Amino acid sequence: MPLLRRILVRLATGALVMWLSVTVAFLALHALPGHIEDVLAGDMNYPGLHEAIAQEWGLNRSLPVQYADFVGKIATGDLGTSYVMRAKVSEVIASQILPTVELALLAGIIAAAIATALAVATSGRGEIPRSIASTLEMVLTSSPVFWIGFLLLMLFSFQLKLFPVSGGDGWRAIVLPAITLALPTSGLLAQVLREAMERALEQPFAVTIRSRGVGETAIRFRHMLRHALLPAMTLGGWLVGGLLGGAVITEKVFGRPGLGSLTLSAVTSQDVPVVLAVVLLAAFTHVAISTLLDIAYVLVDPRLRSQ
Amino acid sequence: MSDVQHGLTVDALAPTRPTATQRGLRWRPPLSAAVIAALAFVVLLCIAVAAPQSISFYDPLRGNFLQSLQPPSAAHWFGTDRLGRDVLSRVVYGARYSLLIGVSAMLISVAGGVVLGVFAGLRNRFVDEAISRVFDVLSAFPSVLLALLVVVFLGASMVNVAIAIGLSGIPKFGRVVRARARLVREADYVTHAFIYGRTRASVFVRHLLPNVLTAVPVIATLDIGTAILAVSALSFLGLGPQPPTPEWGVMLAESRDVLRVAWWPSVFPGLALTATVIAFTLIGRALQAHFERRAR
Amino acid sequence: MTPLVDVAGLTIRFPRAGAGRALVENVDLRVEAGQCVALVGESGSGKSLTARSLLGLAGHGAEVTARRFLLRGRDARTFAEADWRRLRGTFAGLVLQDALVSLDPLRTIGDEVAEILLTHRLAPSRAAARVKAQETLARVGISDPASRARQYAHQLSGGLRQRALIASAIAGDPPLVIADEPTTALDMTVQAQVLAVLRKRIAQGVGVLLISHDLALVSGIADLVHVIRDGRAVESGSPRDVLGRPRHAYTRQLLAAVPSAHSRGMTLSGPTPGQLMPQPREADYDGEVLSVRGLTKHFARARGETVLTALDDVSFTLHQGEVLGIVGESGSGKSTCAKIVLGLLAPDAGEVRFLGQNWSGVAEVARRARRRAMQYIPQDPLSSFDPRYTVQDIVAENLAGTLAGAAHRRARIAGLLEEVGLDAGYLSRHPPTLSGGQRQRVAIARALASDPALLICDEPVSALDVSVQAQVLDLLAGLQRRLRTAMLFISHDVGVIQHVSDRVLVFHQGRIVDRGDPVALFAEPRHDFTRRLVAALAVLHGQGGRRDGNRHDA
Amino acid sequence: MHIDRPASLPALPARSLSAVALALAGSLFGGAVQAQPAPLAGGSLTWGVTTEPVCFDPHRSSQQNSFFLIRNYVDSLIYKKADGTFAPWLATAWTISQDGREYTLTLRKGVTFSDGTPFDAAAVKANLDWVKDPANTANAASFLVYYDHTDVIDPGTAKIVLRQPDSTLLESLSSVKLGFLSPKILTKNVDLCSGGPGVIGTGPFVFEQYRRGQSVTFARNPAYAWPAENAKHRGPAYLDRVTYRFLPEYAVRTGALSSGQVDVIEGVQPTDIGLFQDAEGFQFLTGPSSETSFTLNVNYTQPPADDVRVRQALRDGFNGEAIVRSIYRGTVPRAWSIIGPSNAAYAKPLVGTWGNDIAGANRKLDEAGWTGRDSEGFRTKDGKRLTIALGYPQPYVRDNRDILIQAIQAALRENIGLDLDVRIISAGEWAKQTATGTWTIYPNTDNPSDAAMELWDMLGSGGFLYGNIKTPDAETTGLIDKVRLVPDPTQRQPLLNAIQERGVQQGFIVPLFAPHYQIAAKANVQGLGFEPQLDAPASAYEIWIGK
Repeated sequence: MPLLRRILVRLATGALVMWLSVTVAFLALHALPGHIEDVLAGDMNYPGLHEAIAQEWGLNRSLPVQYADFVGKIATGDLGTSYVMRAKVSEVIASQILPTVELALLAGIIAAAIATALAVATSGRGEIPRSIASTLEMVLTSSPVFWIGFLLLMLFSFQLKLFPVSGGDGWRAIVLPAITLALPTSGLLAQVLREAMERALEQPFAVTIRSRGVGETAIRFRHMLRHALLPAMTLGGWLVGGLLGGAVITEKVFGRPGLGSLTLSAVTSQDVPVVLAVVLLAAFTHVAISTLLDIAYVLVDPRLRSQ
Repeated sequence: MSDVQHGLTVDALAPTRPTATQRGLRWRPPLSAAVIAALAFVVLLCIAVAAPQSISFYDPLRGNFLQSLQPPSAAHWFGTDRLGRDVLSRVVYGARYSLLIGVSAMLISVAGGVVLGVFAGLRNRFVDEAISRVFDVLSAFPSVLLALLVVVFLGASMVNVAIAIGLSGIPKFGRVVRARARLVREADYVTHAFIYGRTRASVFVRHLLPNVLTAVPVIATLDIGTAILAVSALSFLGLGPQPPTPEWGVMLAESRDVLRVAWWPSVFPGLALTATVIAFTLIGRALQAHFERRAR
Repeated sequence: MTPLVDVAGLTIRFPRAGAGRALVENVDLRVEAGQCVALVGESGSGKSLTARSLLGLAGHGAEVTARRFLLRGRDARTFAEADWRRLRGTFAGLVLQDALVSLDPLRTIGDEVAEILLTHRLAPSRAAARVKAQETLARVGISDPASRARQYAHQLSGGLRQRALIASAIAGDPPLVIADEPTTALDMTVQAQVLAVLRKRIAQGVGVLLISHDLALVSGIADLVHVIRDGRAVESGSPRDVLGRPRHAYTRQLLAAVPSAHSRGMTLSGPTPGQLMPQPREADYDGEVLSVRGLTKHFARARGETVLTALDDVSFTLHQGEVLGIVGESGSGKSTCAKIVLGLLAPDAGEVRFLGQNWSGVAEVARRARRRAMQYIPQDPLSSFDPRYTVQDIVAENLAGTLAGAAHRRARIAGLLEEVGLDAGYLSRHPPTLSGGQRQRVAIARALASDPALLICDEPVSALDVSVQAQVLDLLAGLQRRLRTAMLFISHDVGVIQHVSDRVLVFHQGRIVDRGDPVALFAEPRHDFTRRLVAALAVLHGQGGRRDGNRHDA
Repeated sequence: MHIDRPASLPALPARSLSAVALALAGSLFGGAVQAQPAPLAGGSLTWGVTTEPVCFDPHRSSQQNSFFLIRNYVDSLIYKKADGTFAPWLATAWTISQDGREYTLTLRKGVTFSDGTPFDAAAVKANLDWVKDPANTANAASFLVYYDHTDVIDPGTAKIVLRQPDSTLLESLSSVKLGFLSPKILTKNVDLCSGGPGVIGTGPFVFEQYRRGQSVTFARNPAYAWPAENAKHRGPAYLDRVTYRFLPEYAVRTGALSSGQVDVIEGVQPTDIGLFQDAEGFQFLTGPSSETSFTLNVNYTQPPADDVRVRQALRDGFNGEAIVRSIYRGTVPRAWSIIGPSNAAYAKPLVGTWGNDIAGANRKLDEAGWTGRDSEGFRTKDGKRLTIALGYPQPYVRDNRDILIQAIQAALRENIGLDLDVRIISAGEWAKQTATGTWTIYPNTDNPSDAAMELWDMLGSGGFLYGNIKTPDAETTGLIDKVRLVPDPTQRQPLLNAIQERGVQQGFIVPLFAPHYQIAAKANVQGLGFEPQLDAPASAYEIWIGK
């Protein structure tokens, strides 16, 4: 079955990619200025302190040894302990991953909904709706995520007091951040969907379908949307990476907990195990998504099954 | 089977005036009003980069404490920020940083992307696989994390931000160039070139490379917008140029704390940023349409 | 019985696009049940637009006016979109040219056929619709409809796909079927089968409006023919009258332009068919230009199990000044043979000798010196031109370094363009802005630039309109005879092959099944495939013979 | 979005009972005091704080903003009052030996950890020994540089023995960093940094729950009866529960309080003070200035700042008064020394004696040879621009201090053509600079500790700034070493003044302003206060919610 073989190959390359990413991050972090134990010591300075810290975290061992130990542990699923927070990295990540995934997922759904509605409503329906839609999309994709965040905050939170300014709990706290993150993504997605739909509408089979008495909206939903899915999925893979990146910024704008703030502080305080865990997670997400996309492609387009 | 499927006999290739059914009403004048406006805005940006003092009235770095957080007025069209500095002057001087970093980041992405893309597209499977893995690794890092590592590694400065964003842009560029290279490689004018006594090398130089690179200026222009956005994001996270540099992202970051009492320190840099990105997107689209019309 | 379609003075215009000139002007059209009416004309003549306007599908921004526009007695001029929609699929079904792009590639054949039933609620449930769809597939002659319904368009053969497309149009049992070039994308033998399906529908009382560019094909099935030119019906009548006694000059010109065994040695285009220079008899051919011995080529399918035999022990020779025609259906190995002769593809076995020296077994470097002597004219010239090149660059590519001086080269190129009937003004133009015929002339000019001894033409005219095709064939014939170049002419169209070739090879599944004189070979076909080809021709052109008579008495 | 209303009916009886008792006690001791409204026990309070503690173990934590959270479950031996003297707490009395090397402490009876183990001399020894052991890399170990061991005389008495006299020990013992955790959890080397019910102290609250990135919650310790002597009430805390939510963004915190999501916030930025100060329904409190003022420490061994005239020009080249008032809108006082104005050890003679002498600064720079001017108006000397880098470590940037530095940067450029190259640097880069002594200007306040200890940290030969610099200023470091040996406060003050005066006079330090802790809260929140030694708000022990 070519599909199974294709997935196995994709997973194998995925493992390779994850290993490469972690190695690159490990080398980068250890090449940063200053020894890590000095950083961890911070403002304290009494004899024997730095050596003790180095000893505690095994930083005094040679790099290859540290690396081998680290990769060995990861293979068994042990992500080690955070230098700064002194907690098991897996726990730290687990506690912080939910808010970010929630935000990215909700933003993704909102973006998909807006994009589909925009595309179906305006594709191939004459010049005016088309130009309005493309202008709106362009403005959305061109504005910085955090600026949109500020504008929403100013309008809905400070002026209209509809939504709380921030915080991680309660459904109302996630509405503004999710919309902030969703808007630029929906602009991009809508552009791709609409152009793909318009190309499909110019194909001869569109005339055949119309000759069966099928209405304009039914044509778009029952036929054209599937055709628009292919280019949208290619973009989708890239967008998810964007959503994670965007989440970091949105979390900072709205003061929400999550992987964003965790990553920022981990890198700046050179908390190596946490940074490497985040890199691993990012690489894993990327690999998982590209594998899913591969499968989805074949499901959506039967012509790919024969190769 | 490669046997040529004898195709349509309806002379689809004849460019008789585009019948309404095929072309619909999408025939547009060559330069729409929006594109002209975009070009004008970019000219304005270039003036701001080259001679900012010509279109601003104050020193962007000198603060007057008595006039901190003044709303837009005749004296200060865009009002003043917390340190009493003129927001309009800072936006004008800011253009230089956003544009220079954005363009240099784009150039890095383009250079890396084109070189790797061409190799991946035109060389054997092994090279193609290896380079695709490089793209995977680069895109496995969310751009922010990649930028973080680069900036913390090299220190937060304009050059490093450009490198960070340039690196994260390479996979996107690389994949586009690779796809185009694989397309051109199969085209008849390349496979049949031997009929005219061309050597492999001259086919590469005369037909392959030029046709692959025709798309580059288009994607490059489109990418300037994305690069500028990425730069502002990094500055917002405090990893880009350092205060008091009047870079738009830094200005937005600084405006965050006073958002509640003063809207202007945040709205105007944001508008400048968005307008710049829109301008480059419009110009990129116009270039794309021009190339498509010629190549079709 | 009220006519299915009763239209008078039909005019269609697009006020907002272009000059607003009427694309269809003052056309009258009547179609009765059980009758087949044909609209014949070249591309851009407005025949498709006329047909589609009967379903209200003239397109966005079209302004359709008529003195009378009755569809089964109801006045369509007052129709709102909802009225049109109720009528589409129930009153009339539309069949387009190539099912590969006219059926939704992402949905199964069953879903496509069932869509009309579900849209107009002609079947109580989805299951019932599925069953009815499979019945319709069977009605158009598709065996094992249940499993076919689950397949996709790209998984079927050309003929089966087209039958499925027809099924999708007639699933709602519409009294009228509009077929726009239904068989153009098919091989001759398959075309005959598909026409048979339409004939059966007509026999069962369905009215058929057939749109085609091929007068001969139309005459085999139509009861009434309208010849359309630039949106106006220049001539109407029974096939016998229109073909036998064409009244309008344009009709005569169209008929004369159709290449066939009878038009051998004559020009096709121009007001009256003139005499071509005589071809030398076989006896006094001088040197042998090309000799092909035992060519064999296999292609391993992607998964490597089934090995496909593209060519199996093909041998033939070609002499200076001779035109060798190769005819066969798609997939018969014609183009593979051309690629191997051109040296773009290495054969698995066998040998090609060109101008007396080994050609296929040597490295490209060795061939380069003699490359100038063998040139190629492709079916789609546009894809063989570098998009960045002007006409001058394209022709110059084959000039190589012989002539010094830019002005000198420019003059030589202008001369070449002159020879193919294009004036110097075309030098600086870009191919996408030229017409199909003009592009093919540029390709010919490029090929002639190096005074080749052998010209290989792979389906050079199959993408062109009949009248343009005629001009290009005349041009090729004139040049070939004057320059005495050997020519290998490949086509799927028997008429074209009979017109141009001195000798004919019939390709079938990678082998030469028949060879000989272009006229005698098809008069008494020896191999059963050739026999089937001739039979198909007869079916297509209405029990044969009908066309012989008209040539001489014009 | 709701405020946790006090528990419903069932708790009423208990509440009214203790209310009556307290009212009685209040009137008994309050005496002539006008009728203070009797505190109401019960209910829970929500704080909005700026920083999420990285570590909840008092011995290990080095984050100043996390100390007042830890104070809820950790008590100390003595309590440092505003006037610099010490009130008894877990130690009812203490005597210092003649040679200043032995501190004998008599411990309070009946004090137990929340896991039931008694608090006694053995517990004191266990905690101090654990901190001293370098293997535990405890941050508080820097207080016990000269600590040798502790003798358990009897369960109620402990004697701390030092290797040499250390006048800073008393304040160190009052710090939360040398607070006490149950010996049981100290033995098993469980990691207490990530908080949770496992962290057991003697404090008025018990650690209930920690949700990382969100909040931490403490529940009332019903058995608590041993507050510091100067506490306003004796019994357990009034509040049933206190929650601290982590809201790092200014706008977010201000929005949370004004929309009622939280009851109290700390870290109010100057532009938002107007929303709460004398605003209906809200209150605004300002605490004492922190132990050390926000100061630019100038590395006098790194050129061009190795020339005293350049340092003095830097010190006098801007109008500190105007800049601090403009940025902080008059909510914080200008600082004249590195030690905070509210700190008893503040060198009062320094007040008003230096700064804002632009003409003098320009004269000094001309004398130092920086006479040239480049295109952007900066001074140059034989082609090199007068640039002094200022590396502000990213983790310590807060409280709009980076905005203040930018203002000074602009003023120095305009007034005396000095290029203050301000860069936010990473923790890694800062560690490298201190390790190699190549730092140039370090702006910060220090963790709260004894004044001598502060000076030791900032200017002392062993401190973290000059520890790795081979040739520190002998006169300054000599004075600092001497002051640490003198336990008697009256003898120490002249020495402390001399060090501070020399630091400012030589331009080693350029004090800017004395940060004051600001709290904004709803009007009905009573009992808010500050703990001087913490440089932060007090624990939630005294807080109660009015009607």
